[in-house]
Amino acid sequence: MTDTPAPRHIPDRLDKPLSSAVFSWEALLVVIAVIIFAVNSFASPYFLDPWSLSDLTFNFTEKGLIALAMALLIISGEIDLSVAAIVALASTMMGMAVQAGAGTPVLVGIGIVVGLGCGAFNGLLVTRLGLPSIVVTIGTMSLFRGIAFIILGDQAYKGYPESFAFFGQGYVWWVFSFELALFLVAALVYWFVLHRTSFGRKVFAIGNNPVACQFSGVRVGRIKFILFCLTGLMSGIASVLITSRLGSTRPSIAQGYELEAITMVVLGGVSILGGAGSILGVVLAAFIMGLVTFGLGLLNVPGIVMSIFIGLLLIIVIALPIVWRRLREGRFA
Amino acid sequence: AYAENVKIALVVKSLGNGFFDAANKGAEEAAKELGDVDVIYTGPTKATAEAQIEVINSLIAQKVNAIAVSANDADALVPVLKKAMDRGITVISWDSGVAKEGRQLHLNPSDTNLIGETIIKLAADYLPEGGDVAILSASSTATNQNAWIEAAKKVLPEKFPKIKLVATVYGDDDSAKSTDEAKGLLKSYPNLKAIIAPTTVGVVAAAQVVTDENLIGKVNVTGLALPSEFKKFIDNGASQAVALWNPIDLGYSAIYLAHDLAVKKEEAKPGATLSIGRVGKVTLDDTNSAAMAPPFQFDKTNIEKFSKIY
Amino acid sequence: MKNFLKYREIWLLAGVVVLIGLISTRFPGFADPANLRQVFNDTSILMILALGQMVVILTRSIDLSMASNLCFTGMVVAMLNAAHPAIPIPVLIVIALLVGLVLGAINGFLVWRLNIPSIVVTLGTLTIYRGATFVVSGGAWVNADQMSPDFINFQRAAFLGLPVLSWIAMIVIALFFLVMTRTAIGRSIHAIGVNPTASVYAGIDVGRTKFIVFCISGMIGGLAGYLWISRYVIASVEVANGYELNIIAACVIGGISIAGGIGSVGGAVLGALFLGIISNALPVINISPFWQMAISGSAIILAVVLNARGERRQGRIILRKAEAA
Amino acid sequence: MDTTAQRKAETQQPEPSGPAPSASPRLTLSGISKSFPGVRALHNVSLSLYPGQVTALIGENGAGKSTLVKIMTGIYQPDTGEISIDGQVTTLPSAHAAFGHGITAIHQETVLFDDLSVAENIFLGHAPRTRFGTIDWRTMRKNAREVLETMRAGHIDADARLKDLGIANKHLVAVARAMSIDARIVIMDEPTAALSMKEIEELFLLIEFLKSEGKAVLFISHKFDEIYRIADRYTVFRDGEMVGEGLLKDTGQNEIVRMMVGRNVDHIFPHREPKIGAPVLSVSGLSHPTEFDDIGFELRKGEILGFYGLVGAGRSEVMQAIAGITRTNRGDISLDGNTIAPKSAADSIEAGIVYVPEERGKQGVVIGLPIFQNVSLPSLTRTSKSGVLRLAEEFSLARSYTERLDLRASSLSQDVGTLSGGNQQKVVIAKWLATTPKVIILDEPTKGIDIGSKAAVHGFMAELVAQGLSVIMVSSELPEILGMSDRVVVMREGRIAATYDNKGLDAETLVRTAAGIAA
Ligand SMILES: Nc1ncnc2c1ncn2[C@@H]1O[C@H](COP(=O)(O)OP(=O)(O)OP(=O)(O)O)[C@@H](O)[C@H]1O
Ligand SMILES: Nc1ncnc2c1ncn2[C@@H]1O[C@H](COP(=O)(O)OP(=O)(O)OP(=O)(O)O)[C@@H](O)[C@H]1O
Ligand SMILES: [Mg+2]
Ligand SMILES: [Mg+2]
Repeated sequence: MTDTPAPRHIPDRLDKPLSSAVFSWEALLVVIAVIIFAVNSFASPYFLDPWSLSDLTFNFTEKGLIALAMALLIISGEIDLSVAAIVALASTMMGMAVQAGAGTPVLVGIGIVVGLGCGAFNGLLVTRLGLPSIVVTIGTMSLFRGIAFIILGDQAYKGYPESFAFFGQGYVWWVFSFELALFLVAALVYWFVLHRTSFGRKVFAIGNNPVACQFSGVRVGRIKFILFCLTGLMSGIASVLITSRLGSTRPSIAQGYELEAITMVVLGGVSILGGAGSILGVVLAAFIMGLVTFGLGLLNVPGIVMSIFIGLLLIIVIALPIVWRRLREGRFA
Repeated sequence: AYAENVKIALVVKSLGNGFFDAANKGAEEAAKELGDVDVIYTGPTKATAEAQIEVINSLIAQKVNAIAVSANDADALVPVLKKAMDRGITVISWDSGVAKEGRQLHLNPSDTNLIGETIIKLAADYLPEGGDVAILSASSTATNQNAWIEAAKKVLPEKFPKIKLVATVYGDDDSAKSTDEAKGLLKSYPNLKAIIAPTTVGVVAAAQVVTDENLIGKVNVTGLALPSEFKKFIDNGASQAVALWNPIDLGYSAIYLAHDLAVKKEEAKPGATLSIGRVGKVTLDDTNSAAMAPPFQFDKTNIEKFSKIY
Repeated sequence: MKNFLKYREIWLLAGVVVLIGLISTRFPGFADPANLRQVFNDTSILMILALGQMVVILTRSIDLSMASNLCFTGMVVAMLNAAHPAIPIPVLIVIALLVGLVLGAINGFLVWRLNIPSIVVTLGTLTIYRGATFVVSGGAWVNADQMSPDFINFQRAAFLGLPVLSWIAMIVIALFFLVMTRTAIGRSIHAIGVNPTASVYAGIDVGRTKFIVFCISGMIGGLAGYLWISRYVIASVEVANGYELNIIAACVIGGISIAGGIGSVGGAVLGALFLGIISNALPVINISPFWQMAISGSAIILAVVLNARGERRQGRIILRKAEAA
Repeated sequence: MDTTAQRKAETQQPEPSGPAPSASPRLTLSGISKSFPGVRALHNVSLSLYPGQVTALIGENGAGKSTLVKIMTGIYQPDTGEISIDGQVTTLPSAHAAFGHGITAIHQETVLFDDLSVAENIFLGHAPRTRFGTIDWRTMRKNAREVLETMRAGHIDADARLKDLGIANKHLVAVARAMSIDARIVIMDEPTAALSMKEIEELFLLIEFLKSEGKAVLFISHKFDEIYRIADRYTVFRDGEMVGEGLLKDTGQNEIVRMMVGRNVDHIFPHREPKIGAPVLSVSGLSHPTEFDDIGFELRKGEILGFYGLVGAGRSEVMQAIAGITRTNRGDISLDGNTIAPKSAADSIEAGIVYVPEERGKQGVVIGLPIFQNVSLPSLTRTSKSGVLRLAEEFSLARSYTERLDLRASSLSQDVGTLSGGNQQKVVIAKWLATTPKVIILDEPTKGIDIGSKAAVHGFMAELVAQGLSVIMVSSELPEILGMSDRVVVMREGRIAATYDNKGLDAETLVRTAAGIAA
């Protein structure tokens, strides 16, 4: 009595109209970057100079390194506000090691290990005790930097070895700095991990529905813990670079970096609610922020006015696709 | 013509501070006097070394001829300033100094030891009997404040044996935190006779706290303050006197010296005596630093007049 | 079970009392009524701000721009006062409320109409509003000398033995209490945090309610702007820089769940008081200022851990129900 | 299906009560269309609701039923079409507007406020006010108690927090809310899916009550016995279009099914010749401090073991414990004779036990990810090579399982969030089947699934056990339990009440055991 119908065929994917690629987030960012680049070259005769362009990258490489890991963390639905404080603490520890006579390899090791340790501490609090990460890291942000203050007080550490200067000041080839090279390599690695591995897939899945992931046999806690460790690790690396670039350590180092790194991530199209985003977007956003700040710097625009531009850029870039879609649907209220 | 002018950047710790705005006045004055100078008045909005480095990087890219910087951090700026010097830019520091390797010369507003002594003396002058005093400083990382406090501590035992320094606290140049700290001082040390604040934000906060707690006449607030920002508290008696050097002269001298070094009119080396237009002459010590005039004292008799100038 | 929320506040209150007790062992005068009154007055602005932030957090949003709003509005009223000392203070306060309202409404509009997550919107306006302060003031400070005596002394005037500032804080607390427990909008704010989807189905306009909470936090930011500037008698671009995190920390310590839906006026007030006491007490008990940051950081972490304990779901308890039946 | 007939006989009523169908409709929808990006959910459909009558809305998964409900409650706006109430053309721009017209709905997914009290859940948005315009808490609690009383749900404490209530009671609160606003039109979107028989009975009494009060009721369900019992009229949707309407008493079930599916489906449970082998999974003395106690049973190779009980009996908790999601404090689980102690779902999946959860939205699908990524999520180790993804493998895995379950989707790259409730459930089942387990635990596998797909799921289950898998099926549907299981475990209040062989087992025994009433 029951007719058995042939199973319906479901295609892998529908042919997407070209417009969806043209209007993708990354395309929007590329357009913006090109426009800013053009405006900069037009507005300042000093902009189109290899050394200027090289100096420009220093405005974002360190924050960008942190932003790469932060992007994964935010995609998984968590956030880390303590990254700048981790930079400060790691730098302080490196400073202490210098006083004890440590050499460059040891210093780098200490920076990385301290970063990793702080990240693990955040990760433990969040995954073991099930606390909301935004609150935990507001706490550890004070705690980590507070420890740096307790250790250093009103002192500064200096006297870093000559060879240590390479990380923040050295060049790999011609105008290509070590920082830029490291940032690009790290971006490649993070791109691969996020978009091409099952680990990355799980990060996206967790950001969308952690409970269903747990039921699906994804070790949610472990992955989040790893992401916090990675963020700590990248902060540790950034700390090595900044400390090397400044050649000294004070507890107030890297103040406000957390918000800039998060701005980069969000500008890069990562959903702050988790579950969506791409590394390419974050890298483009890092370049855009560097272009904006450096370009305005060449015109001697005060930093605070630059920050207005960044803030506007953030809101406009996020609002643009929404407004555009509504206009097309003709239902803009 | 544009291309021939000497471009000198006056880099300050943070924009918006009245002290630096006054220094800029002096800088413009020097530029006019020298004729061939363009002054770029710039700096970060937040007084951090990182922000200042970004500013300096963009100045290097603009190929300025000279940079005159008041540093947020004596050491952190060294690498970037070295880079500037490598690219042929003249670098001097003024007001708040940079470590020796990072600049050609440093122009102290006044002699560090002298400032240290002055801030104590300002309190001691009104405390013939002696008594407890406390220092409310800016941020714990501020180079110049720390140097002055060190100097002050050194002169205390010999020159002011009756003055007892009971505490040093930091208000981070943040009015709210400075207020909290000042209140804390008054609570913890009921016998406190004076608060010394060698920073304009701190000194205003402390004076307001003393006014609010009805302690005028009991606790004297003193330190370093811009007359225009502090007049009110000299008038109401919360403070007897404060001191400061002339920021206009300081800005003037910084531009003047930077110009002379940039056009190779002068050379900075230990022992050299350099002339600074209307301000006079300074002599470099063996760290290539020079000190300008002693701090100038403001009290009821002259504050009215100076508050109109800076 | 109904008393659960009150329960948390009692614990918090106990925490505050213990804290005062501990401080008193090192500084005997601390628990004096006169001193406590002063602590309350010193914490007033933070309490007001925490209440404004609370309504936002309750709806699962966050307002990172409050401190920048405070800075901008404070600068505007200070400049107005410097230029026109004749404007009466109540008028200035109304202006401050309105300016704050406009800034809050901008946040609210972006959240409501464009559906941008509030953390992104306010991360943007955090820098924009502070930058705007620089633009309107040209970077110059407004200092004590430029402010009229009324401007400075209004909040300091004593009324029935308490400074006006304390009274303002108490009025704001009372207003929030009324709104949150006795009005439909208050319950809607709560409901949105508990379950936004259900709120839509229940006929609550979630977007508009979020707009309203941002307007509220904006007005609070504006009010605090005037209070802050007249209290610390300096208006600059750096005013209350980074203070947004203190405000959020006060809410967190007060047991307001960052995930929305859980929290009360009493909690926010006590949370602010807790932080206020710490920053008030550290200088007087001779703890090096360098310890302050680490201590308040640890307090925040401890508070979340304890709050999370209290919130942990107890499951359905099938067995016990079966026995009871 | 003797139980259905039995119950029908008991409550048989001479004629649908209320006014004659010729009475003017209270609500009329005409020419309604609604599209989502890439999907046409509704096309030119019409529907009328009459006072004092229950209209059943029938259709396959994804036919557009819930979408229509959302249009009627002001949550979605139709692209075209007209809504008229009492003959007056109107629009429903917001949920609030629908409220104003006395339209209220119990939605497919329960949408209430866990952290608010029962009274507040009932009155949120229309709380009684005092003279000063502030909320009158006392009157609110009093009214809440009254509403609950009239519904014969007086056992629910108006001051309790909703999260402390069981699922069935939550549903009653949702109904109370509908009652409290003096609704004239009540919509119920699959209200019985989460209820067990006892609560369904109560719900039906309530619907009768609503009818007698002259309310117009829209009732959505996939269960024909319910529809025939409670509804007067029907409207059938297929693929977003209206294909028929009329009086139920004039129309047979087969006819409706034909309208709905476009072909004949007679749901007979698949005929199986069970080849039961040695025990695969054995559980003994499994206990949880608060949820269940001393659970012991054996599952044998090639067996379907049914778990029956009233909703809230703790079956889900037991299964989640076996799957490593909930912690236990005592007891042993052994698989193929080896004791295992899974600490997470990952452990149990590795060991070969998978649990297909009941709450599809929360525990099942990952909304935001496309269908194929949902299906491959628990099997990523197989579809990737040393951690590197291989998309082709993922697509073919997803295709082979979803097509078998007759999933209706435009492509495998579609976000699962845009699927209808029933189709999401198919993705959930596909996802766990794809892990090729030894033991599969299905928790309410056909909840919310239409009649055609149900047959597909049941057929698949039969095939799996024929291949030597073992299945535990938790279900609150008696026909399903009786039709599919080889043996049946009955749970009551956190404990095993009895275990039966399904040979000549009758429904009444099961119901009595589950409710704790001696035979
Ligand atoms: N928000 C949405 N975005 C895109 N498509 C949607 C959305 N909501 C529903 N749809 C699509 O609209 C169609 C109708 O869905 P609807 O939920 O109304 O079905 P239903 O009849 O209630 O099915 P079920 O019996 O499974 O609950 C489906 O094809 C579904 O995929
Ligand atoms: N009041 C509640 N609070 C939180 N979760 C609940 C509540 N009631 C039920 N659940 C959850 O909903 C699911 C279904 O529970 P239910 O009441 O149906 O009991 P059950 O006997 O375990 O399951 P079944 O429906 O299979 O009989 C379970 O996962 C349970 O954890
Ligand atoms: Mg549906
Ligand atoms: Mg269940």
